[in-house]
Amino acid sequence: MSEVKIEKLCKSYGPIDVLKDIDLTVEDGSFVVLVGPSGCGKSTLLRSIAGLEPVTSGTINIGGKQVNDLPPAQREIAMVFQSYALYPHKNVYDNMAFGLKFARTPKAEIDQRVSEAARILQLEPLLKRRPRELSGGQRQRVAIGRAIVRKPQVFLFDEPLSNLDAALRINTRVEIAKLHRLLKATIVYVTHDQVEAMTLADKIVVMNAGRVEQTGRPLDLYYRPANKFVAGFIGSPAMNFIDATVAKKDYLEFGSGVNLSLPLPKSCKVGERVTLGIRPEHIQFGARAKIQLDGKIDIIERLGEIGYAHVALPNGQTIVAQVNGEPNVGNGQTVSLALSSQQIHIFGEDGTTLTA
Amino acid sequence: MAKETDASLMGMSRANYMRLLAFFLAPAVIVYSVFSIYPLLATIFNSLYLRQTDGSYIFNGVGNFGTLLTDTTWSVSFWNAMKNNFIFFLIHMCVQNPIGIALAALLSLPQLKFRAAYRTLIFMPTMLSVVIIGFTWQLILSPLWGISKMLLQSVGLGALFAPWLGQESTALITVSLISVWQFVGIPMILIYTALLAIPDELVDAATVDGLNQFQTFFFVKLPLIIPAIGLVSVLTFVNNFNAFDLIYAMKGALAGPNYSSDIMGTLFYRTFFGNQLQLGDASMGSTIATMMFLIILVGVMVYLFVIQRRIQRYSF
Amino acid sequence: MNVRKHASAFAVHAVLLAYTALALAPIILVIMNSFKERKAIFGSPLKPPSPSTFSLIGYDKVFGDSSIASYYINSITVTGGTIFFTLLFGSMAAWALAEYKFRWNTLLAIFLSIGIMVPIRLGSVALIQLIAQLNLINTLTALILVYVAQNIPLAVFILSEFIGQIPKDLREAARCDGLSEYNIFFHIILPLLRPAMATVAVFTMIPVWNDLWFPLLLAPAGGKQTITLGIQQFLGQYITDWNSVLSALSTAIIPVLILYVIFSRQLIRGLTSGAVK
Amino acid sequence: MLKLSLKTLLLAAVAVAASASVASAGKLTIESWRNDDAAIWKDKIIPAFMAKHPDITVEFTPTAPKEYNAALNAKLAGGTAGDIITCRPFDASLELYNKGFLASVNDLGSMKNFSDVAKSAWTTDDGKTTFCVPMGSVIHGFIYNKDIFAELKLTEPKTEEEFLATLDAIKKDGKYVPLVLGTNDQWEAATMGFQNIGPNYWKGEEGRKALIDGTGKLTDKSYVDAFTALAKWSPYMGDGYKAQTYPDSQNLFGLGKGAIYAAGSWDISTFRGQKVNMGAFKAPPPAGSKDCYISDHTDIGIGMNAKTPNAADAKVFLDWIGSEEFAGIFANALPGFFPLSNAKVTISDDVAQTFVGWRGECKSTIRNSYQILSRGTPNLENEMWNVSAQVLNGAMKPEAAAAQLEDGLKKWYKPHQ
Repeated sequence: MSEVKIEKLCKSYGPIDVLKDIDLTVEDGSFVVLVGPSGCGKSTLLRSIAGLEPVTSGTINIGGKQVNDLPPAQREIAMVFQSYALYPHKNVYDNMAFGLKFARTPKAEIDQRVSEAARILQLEPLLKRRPRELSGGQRQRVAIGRAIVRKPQVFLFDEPLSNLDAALRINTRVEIAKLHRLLKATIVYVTHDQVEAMTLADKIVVMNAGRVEQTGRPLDLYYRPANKFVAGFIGSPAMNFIDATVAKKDYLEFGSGVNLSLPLPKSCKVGERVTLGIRPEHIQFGARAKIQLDGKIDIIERLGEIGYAHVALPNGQTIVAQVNGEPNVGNGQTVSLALSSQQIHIFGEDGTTLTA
Repeated sequence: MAKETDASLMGMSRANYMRLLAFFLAPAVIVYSVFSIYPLLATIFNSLYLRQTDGSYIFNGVGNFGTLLTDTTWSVSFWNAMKNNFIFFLIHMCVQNPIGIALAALLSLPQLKFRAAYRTLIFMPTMLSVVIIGFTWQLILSPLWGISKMLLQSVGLGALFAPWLGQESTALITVSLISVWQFVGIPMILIYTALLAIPDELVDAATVDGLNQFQTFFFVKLPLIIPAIGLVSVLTFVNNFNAFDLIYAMKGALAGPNYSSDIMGTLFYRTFFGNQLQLGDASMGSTIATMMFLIILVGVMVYLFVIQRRIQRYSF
Repeated sequence: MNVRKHASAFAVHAVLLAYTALALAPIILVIMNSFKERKAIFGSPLKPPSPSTFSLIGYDKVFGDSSIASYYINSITVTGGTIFFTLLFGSMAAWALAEYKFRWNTLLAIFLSIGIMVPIRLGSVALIQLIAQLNLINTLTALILVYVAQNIPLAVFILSEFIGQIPKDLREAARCDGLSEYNIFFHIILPLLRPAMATVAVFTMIPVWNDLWFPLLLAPAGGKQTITLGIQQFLGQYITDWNSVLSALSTAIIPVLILYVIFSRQLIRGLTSGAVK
Repeated sequence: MLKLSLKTLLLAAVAVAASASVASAGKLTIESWRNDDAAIWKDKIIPAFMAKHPDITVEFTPTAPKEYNAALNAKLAGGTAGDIITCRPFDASLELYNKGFLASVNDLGSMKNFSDVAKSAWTTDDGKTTFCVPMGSVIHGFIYNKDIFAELKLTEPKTEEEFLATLDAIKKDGKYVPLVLGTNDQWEAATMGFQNIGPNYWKGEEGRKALIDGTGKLTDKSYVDAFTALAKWSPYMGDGYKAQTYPDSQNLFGLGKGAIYAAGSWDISTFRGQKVNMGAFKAPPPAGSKDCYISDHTDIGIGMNAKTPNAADAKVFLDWIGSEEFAGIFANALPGFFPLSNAKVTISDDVAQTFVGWRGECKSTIRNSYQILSRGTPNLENEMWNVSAQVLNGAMKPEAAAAQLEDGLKKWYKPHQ
C-alpha cells in the first residue's frame, strides 16, 4: 500500500509562502501529475515529498506512515531529476548501485536489481559507460533505472523530459507510460507541459501560486475546469476569454455593440462582470447557430488537417477558432463564428467557474 | 581552433593584415619578452660563468651546477635549502590545502547563513602584505610580548609555550604555518568555486540515495573537484618554491637558527646579493635561480603531463 | 531530525567562527594595540584601549614621517598602471590570438604561457642589470614594466578563454556593418570583456600591491618606495618603538581592509570568475 | 584613439622612462644605512656643514640596514646612486672600489688626521689607496641598569668569575632577566657575544693577525675557550631567548626588565631615548690574564661615488668629514660612535665616555672576521653568526663550533690549507 497523503502542507521562506495549505492524495499505483506555470510551487511540493525541503507545517504520509521527520533515503521514494543528476565520475552500473551500496544491500542483490532494471530499460550494453558517453535519452533511462533499483513505494519525477528534444520527448513519454503500467508504480510527476500532463496522468493537480487550483482526471479538467486559471492552462491552443457584462438575464454585452444572447448560469446577476470562455476547437465557421459572433479574419495558421484562424471582433478583441480544413475561408474575410453552447464556460469576476 | 579568421576572409592586403597583427600583439609580446623571457634566459646564461676572486667572470660551462650539487661548500646549503623547501611545500599541501578544502566545503553547504561574511573575513589575511603578516606574527610569538604564552595559559596549556621561531626543530614549521594561515584563502576560494559548479541536483540525488553530508562530500563532491585540487597543488608548488618574503621578513637572509628555515628563495637572495660581509655572487646566484627554474619546470611538467592527463574532467 | 539539523548547523558555525577568529585575531590585536600607550601594550596586550591607556603617539610619528603618503601614492600608481597596461596589452594580444589565423599563432600562445609557470623572479639577476642599463633604477616605470610583463601571460590566458565564449555572430555582424578590425576590438569586444577583466584585475592587484621583492631590487629608494617596502623600512628604523611599529603596521593594514570590505563582493566574484552564489 | 599606432605607444613609453631619470647638480645626496640617525644628520650635522658652505646643499637619504648593500649595489650599477656613499668596512667597500664605483680619497687634505689603523678598513690590500674617509668606530662591552644593581647591591664585575657570580645573583633574585641577549637574529650572538669577549682570549690584534697569516687556527685553545665562555651565558638569558630578536632585546632592557645588556656602543643612544639609568663595564677578562682587550671596531666610513657629477662639492664635503669640527659634532650627536680621527674630542655622554675610556686601559682590536677572512665561501662572518647562535642555544659544543669555522676557512684560504 503505497499511497501518498498530504494534509495541510505549508511552506514558507521567511515572509514568502511557497506552498499554501496543500491537501493531496496520491492513490496506490496511480500516476499523478503536478502541473502549473514555473514558480507555482510544484517542484517545491515534489521536493517536500522527497524530503529535500523541510516543510513549515502540515503532514506528509507515504504508505500510511508519516514521513515528515524522515530523511529522504528512509522515505522509500526515488527521484528522477530534470538534469538526471547522474554522478559524472561513476559508470552506469555504479550510478544505479550507488544508493544501494550505502544502504548496505548485499552485493548479489545489488547485481540482481541493477541487471533487472538494465533489462527493463535496455541499458545492458551501456553498464560500463560513463554518463558523458551517453546520449540524452540514454542518460534519462539511467536516471530512471537508478530510481527503479531502489524499489521505492513512490517514484518522483521532476520535469524529466524538459532536457530532451521534441521527438525524443514524445518517445520517452510513451516509455514512461508503459513503465508505469509494467511496474504498477505510484508516480508523482512534475511538469509545466500540459500535454505531458494530459497524456500521462491518471490524475492531474493544477497548481498556481502555491495553491492547488484543481485536482481531477485529465478530461474532467478539460471539460469542467474549476476556474479560469485551470481552463486557460489545460488545452492547446489556450481557451479564448472574452470579457463581458451581464446586461440582462441571459444576455451578455461585450462592448462596441457586440452582444450575445445565451443561457447563463442562474447565479449570474445583472450588471456583473464575467468572462466568457470557449476553446478554439469548439467554434465553428459559417454555420447558422443560436450563439454566434461576427468578425474579420486577421490571419490563418494552417497546420495541414486543421488550422487556426485569428478573428478580430468589432470590439477589438481577437479570438482563435479552429479551422477544420475549410478551404474557402481566407485572410481579410468576414466570417460568422458559431459557439457550441455546451462548451461555453462562464467565469465570475474572481475567476471561478459559474455553474448552473 | 577553427574559429580563427584569416586575412582572405576580411579582404585585407597581406601588409595590412600584418600591421593589424602587430598592432594587437606587439605591445604584449615586446614587454613580456624584454622584461620576462630575456631576464630568464640571461639568468640561465649567467649561470654558466664563474666569479673570480678579483670580481671578474670566466666561462665555466655547467661547472657551477657541479659545484652547487657536489662541492660541500655549496651542496650542503643547497640540499639543506632544498629539503627545507620540500618540507615547506609539504606542510602547505598537508595543512593549507586540506583546511582550504574543508572551509570551502563548509562554505558551500546549502542554506548556510552569513556565507558572504565568512568568505570575506577568512580571505582577509591573504590580502595583506607578507611583510606585515610576518612582523605581526613575530610580535605575537615573541617571548617578550608574551601574547601567545598568555593565550596558552588561559586555556591551561601554558607549559606548551616555547620560542618556536628560535628553535632549530620548530622554526621552519612555525614559519610554514604562518604562511599557511595567510594563504589558506586561495585554495579555499578556488575549491569553493569548483564546488559551486557542482549542480545542486547532484547533491539532492545523493541525499535521496541516503548519503549524509559527509558522505556526499567524500563520495560525490570530492571526486568531482579533483581537477581543482590538482590546480591548487601545482599553484602551491610553484608559489612555495618561489617563496622568500616571509622567511626573509621573519628570520633574515641567514634563515636561522643554523639555516633551519633556509629555503631556495633565501639561499638565492643571500648568494646573489650577499649578506653583511658576504659579497654578492651573480654567477652562483644565477646557478641557484636556474636550479629553482628547473625544479619548478619539472614540477609543472609532472603536473601537466602525468597528473593532469590522469585526472578526469567532468562537465555537468 | 530538527534537533540534529540544528546541532549540525551549530557545529558548522562554530567551526567557521573559530577559523574566522583565528584569521582576524592577529590583525585586530595589532590595530587595537596601536591605539594604546607603550606601557599598556606590554602590560595588557589583550585588552582593548581604554580612556586611560588610549594614545595616538605612534600615529603622530608615522604621519610625521611625511613620506608615508607618497608611498601610498607610489603603490597606487604602480598597481593602477600595472592593471591598466596588463588589461590593455593582454586583451589586445588575447584577441589577436583567439581571432586571427597566422602561422605562429599556437607557438606564440605557448611562448606566452611560459610566464604562467615560471616566475619572473628567477630572472631578477638579469632584470636588475637590464633595468640599470635602461637607467630606470628607482623609478616606478621599472616596476610597472616588470609587473606588466609578469602578469600578461595569465591575462592573455584568461581573456582569450573568455573571448572564445563571445558569440562569433557578433563579430560577423560587426564586419558586415563595415567596422574596421580595430573598431570591432575597441568598441565591441573590449566592453564585453569587462567581467573577465575584473578577474584579471584582482589576480594582478593583490600580488603587485603586496610585493616586496621587486620594489626592494628595482626601486628601493629615492622616494619611490611602495607602501609595502616603505613600511618595511620604517619598521627597520623604529624597530624598538612599538607604538610606531604597531601604528605603521595598522597604517598599512587599515586602508587595505577598508577597500577590501567595500569591494570584497566584486573581488571574490572576480576570483571565482563570476560563480558566486 | 584608434589612430594610436604602435610607434606612438613606444614613443610615449620612452618619454615616460626619460622623464623619470634623475639629474640634480649642485646638490649632494648621501647614501647610508644609518636610518636611525636620520634626524641627527638633518638637524645637526648638515646644518653645521652648510653654515660653512652655504652654496652646497646636502641631503641624507638612508636605506634600511638589511637592504643597504643590495640597494646600493643596484643603484650604483644603474647609475642612480647618490654622490656620497657611506662605506661598510673592508671587503664590501673594497669591491665597490675595484668595480670603479668609489673614488680614491688619497688627495684629501684631512686624510692626514687618520692613523693607518683607522684607514685600514678602507684601504686596498697593497696599502696604496684609501677610498673612504674613516668616520667612526664602535666599542663592545656591557651596559647595565644602575637602579637594578643598586637594588640588588651589586657592583661592576671585573673578571669573568665575578661576571658569572653577578649573573647568578640576579638570577637568584628572580625579578630581572640577568643577561639581555637574543639569538633569533644570529648576528648579536657573534657580534655582542663572541667578538665582545673574545679578544681577551685571542689577545686582540696578535690573534687576529695570526689568523690572517695562518700561524693561528680557529681550532686553537683560545677560540675554543672563547666559545666555552660564551656557552656559560645560556642559563642567564631571558625566557625564550632563542626567538628573541634584537629589537626585543632593546625593548627588554629599555623597559627595565633586564639587568645586564651585551652591548655595542651604538646602543647608548637607544637607551638614552628610553631614559635608562645605565652604566657600562668592559668585557671581563678570564682569570689569570694580565692584559685586557676590547673590540674597538672601525665600522663606518664615507666615500665618493666615482661617477658623481658633483665631484668638487663632494670633495669639499668629505674633507669636512675628516675635520676636527665634524669629529666633535659626530661624537656628541651620536654617543656610541667614536670618531677615528686623531683630533682631541670631548665626549659629554658619561656612558660613552666610559666606553672610550677603555681605550686607555686595554688594547684595542677589530673584529677578527672582517679583514680578508670573509672573502671566500663559506663566508667566515656568516659562519660565525651561525655557530655563535648555536653555542648559545646549546645546540653546539664549543669545540665543534671552532672546528666548523676552521673547516670553512680551510676550504678556500691558502694560509690555512
